[in-house]
Amino acid sequence: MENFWQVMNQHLDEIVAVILFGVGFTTLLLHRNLIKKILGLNIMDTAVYLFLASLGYVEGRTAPILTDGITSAEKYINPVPSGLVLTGIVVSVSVSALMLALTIRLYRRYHTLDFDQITLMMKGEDD
Amino acid sequence: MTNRNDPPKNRFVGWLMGEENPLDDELELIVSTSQQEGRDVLSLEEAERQEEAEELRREKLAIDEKSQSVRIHSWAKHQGAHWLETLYRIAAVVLCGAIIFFLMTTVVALPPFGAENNPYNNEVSQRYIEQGIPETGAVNFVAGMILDYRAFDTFGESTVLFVASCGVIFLLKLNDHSSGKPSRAMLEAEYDDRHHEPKNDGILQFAAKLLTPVILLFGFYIVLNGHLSPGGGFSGGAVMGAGLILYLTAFGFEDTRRFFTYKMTRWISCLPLLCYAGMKSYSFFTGANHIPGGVPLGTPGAILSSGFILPLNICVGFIVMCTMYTFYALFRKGGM
Amino acid sequence: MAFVQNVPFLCIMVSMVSAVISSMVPARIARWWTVFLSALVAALNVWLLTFLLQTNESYTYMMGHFPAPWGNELRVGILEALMTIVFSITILASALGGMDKQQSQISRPKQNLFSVMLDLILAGMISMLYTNDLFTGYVFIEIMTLASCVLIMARQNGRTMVSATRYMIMSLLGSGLITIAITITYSLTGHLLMENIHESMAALHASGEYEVPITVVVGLFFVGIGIKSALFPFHTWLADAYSYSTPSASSILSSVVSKTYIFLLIKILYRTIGFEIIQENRVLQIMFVFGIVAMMAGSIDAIGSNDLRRMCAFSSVAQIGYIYAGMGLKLEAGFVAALYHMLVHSLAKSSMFIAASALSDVSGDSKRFSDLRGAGYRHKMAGVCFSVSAMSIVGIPPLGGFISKLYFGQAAFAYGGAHQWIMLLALAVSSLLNVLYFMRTVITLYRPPRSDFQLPEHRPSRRADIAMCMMTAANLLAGFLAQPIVDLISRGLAMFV
Amino acid sequence: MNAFGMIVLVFLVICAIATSVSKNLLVSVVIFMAYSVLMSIVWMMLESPDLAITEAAVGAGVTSLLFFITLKKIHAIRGDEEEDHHDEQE
Repeated sequence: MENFWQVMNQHLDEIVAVILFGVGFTTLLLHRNLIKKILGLNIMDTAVYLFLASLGYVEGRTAPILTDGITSAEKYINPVPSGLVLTGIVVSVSVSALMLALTIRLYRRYHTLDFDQITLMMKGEDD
Repeated sequence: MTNRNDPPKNRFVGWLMGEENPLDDELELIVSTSQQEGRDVLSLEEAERQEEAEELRREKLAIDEKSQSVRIHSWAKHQGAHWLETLYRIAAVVLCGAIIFFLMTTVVALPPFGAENNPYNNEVSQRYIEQGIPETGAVNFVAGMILDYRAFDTFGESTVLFVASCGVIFLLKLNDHSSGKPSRAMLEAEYDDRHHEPKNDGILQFAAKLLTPVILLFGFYIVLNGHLSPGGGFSGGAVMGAGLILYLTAFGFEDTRRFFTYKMTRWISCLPLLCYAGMKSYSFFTGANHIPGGVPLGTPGAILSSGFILPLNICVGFIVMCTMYTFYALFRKGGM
Repeated sequence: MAFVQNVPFLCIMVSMVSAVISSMVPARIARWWTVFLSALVAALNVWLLTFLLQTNESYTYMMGHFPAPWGNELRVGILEALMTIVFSITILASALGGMDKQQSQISRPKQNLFSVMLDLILAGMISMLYTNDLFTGYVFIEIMTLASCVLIMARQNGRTMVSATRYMIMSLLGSGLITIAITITYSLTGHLLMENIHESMAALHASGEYEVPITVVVGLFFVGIGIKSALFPFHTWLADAYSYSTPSASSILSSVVSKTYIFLLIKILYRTIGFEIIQENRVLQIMFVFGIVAMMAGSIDAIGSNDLRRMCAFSSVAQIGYIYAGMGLKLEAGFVAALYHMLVHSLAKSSMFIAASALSDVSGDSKRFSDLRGAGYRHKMAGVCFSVSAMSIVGIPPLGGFISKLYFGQAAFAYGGAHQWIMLLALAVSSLLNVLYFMRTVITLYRPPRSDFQLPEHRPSRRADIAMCMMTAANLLAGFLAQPIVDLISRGLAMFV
Repeated sequence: MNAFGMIVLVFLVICAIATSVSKNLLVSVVIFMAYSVLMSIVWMMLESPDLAITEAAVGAGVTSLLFFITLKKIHAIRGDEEEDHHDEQE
């Protein structure tokens, strides 16, 4: 039990990130509603970014912006994950915009958001 | 071999010859002979009527067929493939469970959170921090890293935004008529927009009048100070975009159209991207060929410092602002 | 530094900039610019390849002023240059061959955006082939994914939009898994550049630390890229996407986009994680099994379809199975065979999709087999090109497909054990199934048409003819020059590490 | 990790699950917005102000706006006026 708490304490952010990833993944796979799928996708992405950002953190150091003129690596956290996550956030907003645009078009055509039903209706129509 | 069923070999040969169903031809033959008869015997008038009836019958047949297929599909959905869907759900849950399990075991085995001597706190991040100011001139090490050390990734990221905006235009932009008059779809969208969006809402307009300049200024501040403080082109651009969206929501397209036409937004998002590509091409080319870059870095901490980072941030800011505004306008009305 | 060494950088930047400019110019200029651009990229890379063959060593190219573990880098070798040449020729042929269709199927004001996407696919392809950095790979994967989604839905009817949505959902699952894999890799090694990761991984492997995370990383990369490149159980998005989009889109998707992803996977497995670690890893066994299953299942699905382009799509699934099965053999020979197969298949499939659209044009715009009878007579060129490509995929001797199957067999023999027999059996059965469905197609194409068939009005496309002929000639050439090409591939692979 | 951090993380998980299970789409999107804000707090605690500011502007701001306008377009948010009677047809 002690061991468990120790592990939990050491990896809390990562574990939360994995749980969030699971929630997002499940939403993306299981929900039929397209909007829900996109929300799940966003949750999944942010979970990965949380995981990535938690790698950069070092206990007791500050944000990677020059303060008091000290340029020692001992004082600041690792800036690499922050940069990667910045890129990731922009990718995920672009992806969700495109997906939402697709959703609007599909709704205009089929008047439903249920992706299974849309698939069925699509099979019913000719080219 | 009975007569009733085609012998399997024949059916195979038939399939090989490209026939989907060996019975197809026979059915068609019957239909065509009946048509032939009709044409031969009947007079012109009758033939016309016949044709009309034929047309009707065909339409009806088509509708029947369509509803038939829909019915088959719905049958498949409700009874036939019900277990298939259950199977899919179970498989999905199992897959998610497996992925979470594997990730958990992995995560627990990873180096501990927040420790100093983790493998990723190595010479890479050390140089970004210790050499960052002499090499890039940026006080914000993250900005220095993404816009100078690893600038190629960031250029890719701006391109992702560009692709997404092109994709949204592809999907949602309504076409003008070639004659210059708005098309029916556009008029409908305009009507829809007027009908559903707030119009002349006093509180909103007052708030927007007050807030929009502040928001835009704040966004521009974030962009300009990207190399000095947290933020940068992306966050500042998003803030500016949000300010524009607020203005658009309060005052409608009539007001924004005076400046933000479709052409204008395209230019504002493409030109900075080209500038970005130009600047980065210059620094990539000189870097790879070991030619000194020759961009003055300035005094660290001053606003006009850190070489290309400030103009790059401004470019990114404009790209992001325009992309966000384009997204919103296209989602709302399919045009500007 | 010789000027020719700048070629990869120039290609990437020029194609990105021309994508941006293409979005502002009239569609006609944008279309021809794409064709010219891909020809330019191919020519420049031929120049680069001759240079590399002379010096016989690979080099890295700094993107910026900072060396290896700090800045982004490109890495240039024989294999990358060869792949770029073949893929850019494929893009050239697809853009040229689908040009007329593009004009009729996409609404006029949006046609230049289609060319923008083609340029971006070209840029993403070059960057993914040449990159030496995992995260750059991820960013360009995303660019490729978004651009191919737009390509799929460019012809805006219900089916293409639904399949684009499905494609996006699947791809984004894949991207999520790939990002996690990159994150774990970064947390284990602290690097993002492939060579540095490889060094750290080798050290970790020697010390026996972090065995579980490394296996999970390999598995996540495999599943993520498997989803994106339509490996068998994840291929559900593929059939509709390939059969209803415009011909250039399906040709590029099947022959360039999925192959580029697989090349990135090879790069990750072979260079980033390291071949010696991969060889001891269980994941490759799973990859082998998936590949074998895909070989069978894709062929069976192809037999069951009554639609020409759908059949080609399922045939792609089977061929991707070949590639994964070859990689799963864990031998250098298997990787060589897989790479050669990638080249040959991309040449054959692109000409096949263009020919298929030409054939359905002369059959009243129908892709169904019952309407396609006699199409081979109505459009002789397309019939011949389709048949030659089909023969290449089936594996008729002088053509490329035969030789790649030969190499797969050789690799399996070299591996020995149960794998050998499974692979040989799978090759035999899958080839037999290939023969079945392609024979059906060819027979259908050359059967007299139905008695009531009337030749529909259509405008023959001279550009599509040229593109088809070009790709068929390239395919024949790849068969005749098999030995030199395979030599190049093995030299490139030796340079890879 | 202090107690405040733990609470925020727990709320993060709760918000994610609530987004997934809530029946009403509008409610889902609003909870998702809250989720983004919480995420930006987490990033602030992880000493990455760049990320926090970007997530607050992009995730909680613009993405949610796009969701809202989409919901409006697909008539999931109904105004108090009469039903719309003209559906856009392709």
